[in-house]
Amino acid sequence: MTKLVYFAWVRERIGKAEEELALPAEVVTVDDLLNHLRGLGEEYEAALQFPDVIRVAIDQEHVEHDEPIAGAREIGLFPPMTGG
Amino acid sequence: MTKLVYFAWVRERIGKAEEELALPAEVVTVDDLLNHLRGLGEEYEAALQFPDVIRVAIDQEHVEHDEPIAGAREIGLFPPMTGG
Amino acid sequence: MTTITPTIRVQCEDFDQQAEIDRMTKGRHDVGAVVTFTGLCRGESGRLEALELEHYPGMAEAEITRIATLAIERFSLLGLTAIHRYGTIATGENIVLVVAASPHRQAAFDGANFVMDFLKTSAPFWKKEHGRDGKAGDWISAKDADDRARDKWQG
Amino acid sequence: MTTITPTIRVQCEDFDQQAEIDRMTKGRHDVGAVVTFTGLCRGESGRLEALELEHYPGMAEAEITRIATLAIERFSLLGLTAIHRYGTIATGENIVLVVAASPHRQAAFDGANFVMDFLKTSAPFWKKEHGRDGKAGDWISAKDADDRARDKWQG
Repeated sequence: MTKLVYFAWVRERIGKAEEELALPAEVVTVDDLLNHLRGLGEEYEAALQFPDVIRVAIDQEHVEHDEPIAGAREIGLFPPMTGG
Repeated sequence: MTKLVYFAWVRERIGKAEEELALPAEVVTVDDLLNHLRGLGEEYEAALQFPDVIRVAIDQEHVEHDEPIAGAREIGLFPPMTGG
Repeated sequence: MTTITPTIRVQCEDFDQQAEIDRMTKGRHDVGAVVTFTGLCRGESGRLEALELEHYPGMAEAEITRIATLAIERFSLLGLTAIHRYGTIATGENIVLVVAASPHRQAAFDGANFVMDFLKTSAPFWKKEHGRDGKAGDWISAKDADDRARDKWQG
Repeated sequence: MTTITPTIRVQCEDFDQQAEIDRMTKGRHDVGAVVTFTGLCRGESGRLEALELEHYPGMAEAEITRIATLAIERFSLLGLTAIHRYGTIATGENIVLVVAASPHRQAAFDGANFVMDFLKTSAPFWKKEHGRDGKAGDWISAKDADDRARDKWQG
């Protein structure tokens, strides 16, 4: 099981702040994960329809979309940051 | 009579903070004034021996050494500033 | 190798700039310059009532610490404090504080400026507008200008 | 045309950064960024006891006001405060404060930085060192680096 956490409008559109998912073996990279999630229902499709804008952190560190997710304990998905 | 005011090591070397002087008619510019003062005694010579480094203000505004001094109420002579 | 540890806080409550400056400078004689940056919630000409600030707990602290440590090393700072608030912040209230101390002025300016530019683009915080009309508005979009401000520190 | 008047003080007593920030921001909702610069008296590795700061009364205020007004116009600032102390200032104590407020962060950084660069080279203040050995030392020499820092704002 992998813990997924969502923030801002990604969280609002998916309708939950976090969940634990069993990911199939063919989900190797962040890109694979985003594609897999979009197949889980229209709320995921609404949140992730433009995957290029989604920012991703593995175990609380920023990663690119071609990063492998093997071994990740927690994966965060969120929009570009607007703090400061 | 023209009021002259001195600061920092210019003041220390001349030995006074200010004085009123009657300036001869041939003292037209700041350069003329510095040359004139250097003739007034060795303390003035010690203060003004390198006239290029002396900064000058007429009526509390910075001026260049070729500025005419006619009409000046107060002329300040001092080293380069080191505030801040 | 730096031995300066940044002070990082992510908190709901407001901060006190004076207390943070004093904490960085009291009892020492090597600090010649302290620069503070305070970011506040603007009212956008009366349109906004507040901003709601969401953050990624844990990662927010870690990411600001990473940025602050880069700044300390790059500008040889003597101290660096960064505090970012979350929750509902009314217009006119403080959002973020950065304090940088150095022997000389340009490093203190650059250190605080660098931290703000990176914090804007990589610290996991998101702002949602709350209007004067009582409605929750949109999430604020990231600005290209913020990416460009960050990129000026490259190379 | 600017309608913002800078707050300028040349004084013996210390200042309070928080009070100056609050004075500039309280009750208004258009300020998004406040940058403060505080210059302190460094001990120069234990060699110094204090600095004696001499100034040209009247001209000091006038010159800082001129610089501050340039900064307000150039960077469209919402507020600018500059306070410069004179007299004997022990190591670790404050010498100068600049506070700049703006809607956006870069203008606040640039405004405070600009004022400091010009204040260093054109405000009529002079520093004399007082050593730990009890002797009055030399007047500090002006630095070429300060002229170069000022010249970066040209053009």
